Amino acid sequence: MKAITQAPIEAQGHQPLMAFSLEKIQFLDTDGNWLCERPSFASDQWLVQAYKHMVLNRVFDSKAIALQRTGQMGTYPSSLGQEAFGTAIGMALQKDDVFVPYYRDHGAHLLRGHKMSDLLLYWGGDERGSASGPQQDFPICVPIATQITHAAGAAAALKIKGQDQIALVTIGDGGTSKGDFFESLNVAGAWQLPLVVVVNNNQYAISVPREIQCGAPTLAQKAIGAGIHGVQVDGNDVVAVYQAILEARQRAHLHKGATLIEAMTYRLGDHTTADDASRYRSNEEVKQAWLNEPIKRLQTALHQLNLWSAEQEQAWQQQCGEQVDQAVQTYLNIKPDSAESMFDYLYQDWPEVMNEQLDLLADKLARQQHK
Amino acid sequence: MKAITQAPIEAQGHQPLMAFSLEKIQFLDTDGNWLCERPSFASDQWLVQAYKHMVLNRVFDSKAIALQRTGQMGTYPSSLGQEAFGTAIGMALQKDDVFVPYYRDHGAHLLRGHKMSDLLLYWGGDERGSASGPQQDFPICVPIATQITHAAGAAAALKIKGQDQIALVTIGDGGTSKGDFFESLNVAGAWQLPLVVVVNNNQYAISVPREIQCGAPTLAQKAIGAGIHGVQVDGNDVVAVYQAILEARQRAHLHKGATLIEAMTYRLGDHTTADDASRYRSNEEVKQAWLNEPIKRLQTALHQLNLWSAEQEQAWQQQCGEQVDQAVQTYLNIKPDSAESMFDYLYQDWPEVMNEQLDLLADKLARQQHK
Amino acid sequence: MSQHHQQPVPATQECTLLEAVNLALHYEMHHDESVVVLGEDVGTNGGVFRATSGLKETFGFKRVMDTPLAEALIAGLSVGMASQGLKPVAEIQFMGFIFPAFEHLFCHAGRMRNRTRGRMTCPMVLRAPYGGGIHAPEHHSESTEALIAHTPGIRVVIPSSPARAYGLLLAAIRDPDPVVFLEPKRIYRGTKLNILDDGQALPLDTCFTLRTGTDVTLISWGACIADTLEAADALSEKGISAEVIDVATIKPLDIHTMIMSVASTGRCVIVHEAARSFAVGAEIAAQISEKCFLNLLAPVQRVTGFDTHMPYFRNEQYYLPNSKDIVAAVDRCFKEA
Amino acid sequence: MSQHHQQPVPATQECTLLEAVNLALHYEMHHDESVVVLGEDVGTNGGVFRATSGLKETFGFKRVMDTPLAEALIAGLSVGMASQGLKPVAEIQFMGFIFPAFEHLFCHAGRMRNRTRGRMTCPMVLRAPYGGGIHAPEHHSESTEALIAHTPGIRVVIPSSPARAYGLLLAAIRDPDPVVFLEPKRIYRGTKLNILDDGQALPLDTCFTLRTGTDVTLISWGACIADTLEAADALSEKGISAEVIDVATIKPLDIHTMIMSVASTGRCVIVHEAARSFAVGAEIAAQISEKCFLNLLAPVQRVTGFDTHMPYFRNEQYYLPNSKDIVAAVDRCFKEA
Ligand SMILES: Cc1ncc(C[n+]2csc(CCOP(=O)(O)OP(=O)(O)O)c2C)c(N)n1
Ligand SMILES: Cc1ncc(C[n+]2csc(CCOP(=O)(O)OP(=O)(O)O)c2C)c(N)n1
Ligand SMILES: [Mg+2]
Ligand SMILES: [Mg+2]
Repeated sequence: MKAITQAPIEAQGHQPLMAFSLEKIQFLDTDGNWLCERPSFASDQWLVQAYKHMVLNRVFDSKAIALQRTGQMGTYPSSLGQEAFGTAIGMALQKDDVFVPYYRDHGAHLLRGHKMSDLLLYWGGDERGSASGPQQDFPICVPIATQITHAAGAAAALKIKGQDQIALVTIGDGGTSKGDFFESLNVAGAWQLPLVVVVNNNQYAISVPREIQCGAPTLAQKAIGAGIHGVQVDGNDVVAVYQAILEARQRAHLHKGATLIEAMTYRLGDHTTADDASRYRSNEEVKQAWLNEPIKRLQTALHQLNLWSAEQEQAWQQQCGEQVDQAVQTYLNIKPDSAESMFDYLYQDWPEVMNEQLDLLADKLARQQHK
Repeated sequence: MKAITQAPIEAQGHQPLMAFSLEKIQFLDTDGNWLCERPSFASDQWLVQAYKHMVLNRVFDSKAIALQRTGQMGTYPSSLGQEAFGTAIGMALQKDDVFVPYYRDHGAHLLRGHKMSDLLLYWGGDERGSASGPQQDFPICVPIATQITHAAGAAAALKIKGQDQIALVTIGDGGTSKGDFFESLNVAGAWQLPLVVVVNNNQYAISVPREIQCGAPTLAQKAIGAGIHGVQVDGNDVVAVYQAILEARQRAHLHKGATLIEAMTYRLGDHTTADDASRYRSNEEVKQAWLNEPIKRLQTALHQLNLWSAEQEQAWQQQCGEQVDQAVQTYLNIKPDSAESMFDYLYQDWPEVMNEQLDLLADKLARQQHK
Repeated sequence: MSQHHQQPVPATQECTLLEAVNLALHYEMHHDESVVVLGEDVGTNGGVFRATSGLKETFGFKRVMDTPLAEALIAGLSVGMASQGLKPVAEIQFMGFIFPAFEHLFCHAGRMRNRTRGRMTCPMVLRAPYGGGIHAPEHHSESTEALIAHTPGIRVVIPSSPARAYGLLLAAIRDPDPVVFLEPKRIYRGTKLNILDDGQALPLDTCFTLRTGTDVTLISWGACIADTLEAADALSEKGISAEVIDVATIKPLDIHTMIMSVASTGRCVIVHEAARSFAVGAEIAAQISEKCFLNLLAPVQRVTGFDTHMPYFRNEQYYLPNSKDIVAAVDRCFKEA
Repeated sequence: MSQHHQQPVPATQECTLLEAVNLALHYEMHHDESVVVLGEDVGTNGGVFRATSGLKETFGFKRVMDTPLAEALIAGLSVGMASQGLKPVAEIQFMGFIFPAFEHLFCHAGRMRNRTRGRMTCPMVLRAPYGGGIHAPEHHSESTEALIAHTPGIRVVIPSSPARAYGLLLAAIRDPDPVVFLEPKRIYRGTKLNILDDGQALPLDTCFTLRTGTDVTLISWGACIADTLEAADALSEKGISAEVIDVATIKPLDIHTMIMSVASTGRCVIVHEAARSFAVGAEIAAQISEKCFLNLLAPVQRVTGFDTHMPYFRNEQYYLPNSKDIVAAVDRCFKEA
């Protein structure tokens, strides 16, 4: 090659043009010590509430996995180790905000008022699991990253209608590689949308490690190209994630537009119950990650503040277990929906011209009944 | 809204994380003065060659528009005012590089060895216009931004095969909003691909001005989120664009991966012959932009270096006119391809099972012939 | 353009199909504040064909939004807006560029109501000029309506006259479910016809019988309706009486009207410009063959584009069906009978 | 897994369909250096179904590439690689996630040869597990083969047995044009059958007649072949002799084999699990109705999924065609005859 034998090209004609910087937010270190002053929102009561919800989230999670393992539920994506992420989001959202979740947001979902039994129903293969929850919130989104353009659309609607809420969307680290992610950040910047994007960077997209998704050192810096604000937070620090969302909300209100928050977490479990993470990562790595997990850290902080005792822990664990068991009972008692329900919500007004389909289904059912 | 009545959130718990910077490359100012030392590649001969090609490009362009206006060719996207961009690319590419163009790259195309008459043939609605040119180069790409993933694939192929060339792809400012753009930059960063992306930021995507495409102050900064190198250049300065590509090639060779070059240009003409730019921008703006255009600037520089005279200009203009006229004649003499040619290149091996299609076509032709 | 909406008495206007689209958009944006328009170049430029001309001036940039260049985004934004009580009418500049929007159409627009058991709906319209025959560059001549028609939960509508463009577009915008509205650009600027700008919508699942006849049923939609009517003229000179049906609402498909017609004529020719195989014509042919089994005097014929790409425009006439092709197909029906 | 390729004598292996896919990939990567594999989780993880298991270990990460999570990218990279002399075999993790790849399939993969008059070609394979019935979450059960079949310049291939998976995948990789290769995941881990790992490819435009019969022709592909064979058994107990055809190569379509069969049996039932309307079954029904017009004793019947989304898995059995449905359709053929 010609160019190689040439002397190295000098960087001539260059002038500085722009400079950018990124920050990271963290309050609690991995040992539960405060790295800086406790922010005003993080009252004693707030900290205990956050802690209790994170524990509930984890208890729910392990029960859901058990249900799947015993054939009582379908494939399930555990949120083990990512409880601070979901809890902070659920607590930071206001009633009228639009929440646009992905599939690993059980913690946030529960705080949005979804019935626990409905979450199980959804993962049990029943559409009715998505019928509850706030009217404006989106259902669980499976096609990666598509939810973020919906969130941008919802944010645009809020802006068009002159409403003051935000649209908050979650997405995985893998999801940040897909075009929708970028197109949405980009329009959020161009249109100054009240959009908050929170990335659950749990280091893996199924088996694909974070560094194969992207060559950049952080995902937060993807905000720069879209002209929106980006920030990284310790995603295992529930106080930090909450603080980042508060700041993002304020930015939206001041019409400074959207924010990308990269929350650093780790997926302690398998990708889903259909996955076997030991194929692609070492036990050693997972063991290290356990040292960072969010619940222990907050528990230590609570202990140090004298806000939480071993007795409270035991009582709360038991209460969570009971609440989850009750939800499981409710779930298991829900009969499957009718076969015809597959048509009930296809169009609002049933097109008469489609009646043949109903006849075909009726015939099929008749055959299935007469074994 | 609750949050609004709260006191402003303080930015607590923040630590600095990363810093980034961007540069701009420029050698010649708008008046043709050197802003810094003339780089070594820009010999007298090189400058004259660049100038001559830019003029040829412009003569070709105005002839193509005339052909369309007189019903002898189809819709055509003029490269008026963007001649430095195409010329620098064409000159910087080496024979075995993979060039992946978009539709406004006439200047570069001509330097890649495409026959001028074939370019006209393409815009005249004949597939044979894309049959010539280097084997590895891509044909003109119409679906915006799709070409960039092909270029990433071609770059990956070069790397897999252990070859030292680069893949160079062009794209418009509008194209930088589409998912493919970002997905390709992202994989180029993750895989350290020998890819050079050159954006022709001509300030408009049809009627949509640059600031509606993206809220960021530069497009070059879109490199940051992908972890690749980004730089802005004065796209009306042929020396600067060439320099940026040389540096990008070197970066690719040193396995530091891909480069995004944002070339600042202005589309002096309509988007295509089907467009009327006066609907969406002022004459005043266009008049201002003419002060920046690339040919006059280089001409002045050549005059100052005593490399170009009024006589040379006249002779060259005439020579260009003749060359273009000859190409037009060649083009106009090419008979349309056969109707059957629509099937000739559908599959390499014609599937016998599709013979009915040939029969149907034969019948149709018989009917069209017997009027 | 909008002043006339202030008037109490609806005005009659001479319109091309393109102007009828524009008129319907003006009407509905005027009467329903939740209607918003978005897409590439739909604002200041009024769309590359001018379908959205005047909207931004009348309704402001908050309701008429130029988007960044990204079709997946346009579709996804629309889903998001529709979920929050707006009625987005999005434009895809040419149907050849609709593919990036497909994931949102198939995975979300068509499913949101079903997925949430009615909690969240998706009342959006995706408009796109479609079809060939205007000597445009590659990718500007696609007619891939079959792909969308196969998608559950979505309606597909194609007008073939100014009045149907007006009435069907109003219906599409008002429909509580997603509608893909394809505008045959070959006849965008065809004959001007009188339209009463009274906001009257047309039904979204009913074929239009444009001409009654007794010997053969010609079924088509979009720009091919013009060729089909021309063929019907030619046939009538030959003494063959052709019924002409404009399908118009491709999905859901009003097969009953077509079956009734073929049951009485006994012969059927389907005309479309999309590639022949796996297209909308196949579904119609399959259903008519099945349901008119005892009435058919000859096999159902299809007159279509070929199973290849629309050739670049110098040769596009070899690809597009024309009235001669239709007459020849009818002749085959009579020969084989 | 790869050592046996060193052996001169081809080994016979007991394989599931999934293992046959894996075997063919090993074989071809071993014999053709230009074959590369890319997709989400295809490397270290060997694919979520393990179809690419062992490839990275054997052929290295340069030829077995985990991509970032972006299907448009996977398709576009493949087009780019194919243009430069590689033969990419890309995986889309589930067919429900193929939509972002569609622009590259329709606008580029299928057109590159035609567009450049043969200068640049696109010998790529896009593999995807497809179809329902494995109790998977939403979007994991799609069978939208019709959309791809309508796309000019692309081949669509669907195996229904280990041997056909092996032979057809080899053919797909060797074919100089783009092939979408859909693997019916419901039967991925079905019966193990013997395969001779001899690198022998099967033709890419020929149906397979799995069973000959005289009274009715049953036409299907993919996982429904199992139900169809089951129905044929049930029919034979009733004294009805059914011919069973596995279409296998959906595009281009070997309609001749099907016509020959129906011409002799006089009855035809087409079985697929995709939504009924505008699907592959419509094209086959249309062509058979046309070309067997005088031979048909009864209207062609279709046994299909419904024009709605695959219900979540608790109710998926109400959507999927089964052998009883097929037998009932055959019964209708005899009643109406
Ligand atoms: C468009 C699309 N492609 C592929 C998949 C299959 N898939 C499901 S989850 C997943 C990985 C997602 O990783 P990430 O975004 O990091 O989220 P996480 O699951 O780690 O929380 C993939 C590839 C999908 N659901 N959608
Ligand atoms: C996917 C896609 N969407 C829309 C179009 C229609 N279109 C053609 S050119 C163009 C604008 C492109 O602008 P830009 O990328 O800035 O390039 P320029 O034409 O200004 O050089 C549009 C929207 C297209 N060709 N492809
Ligand atoms: Mg992840
Ligand atoms: Mg531009």
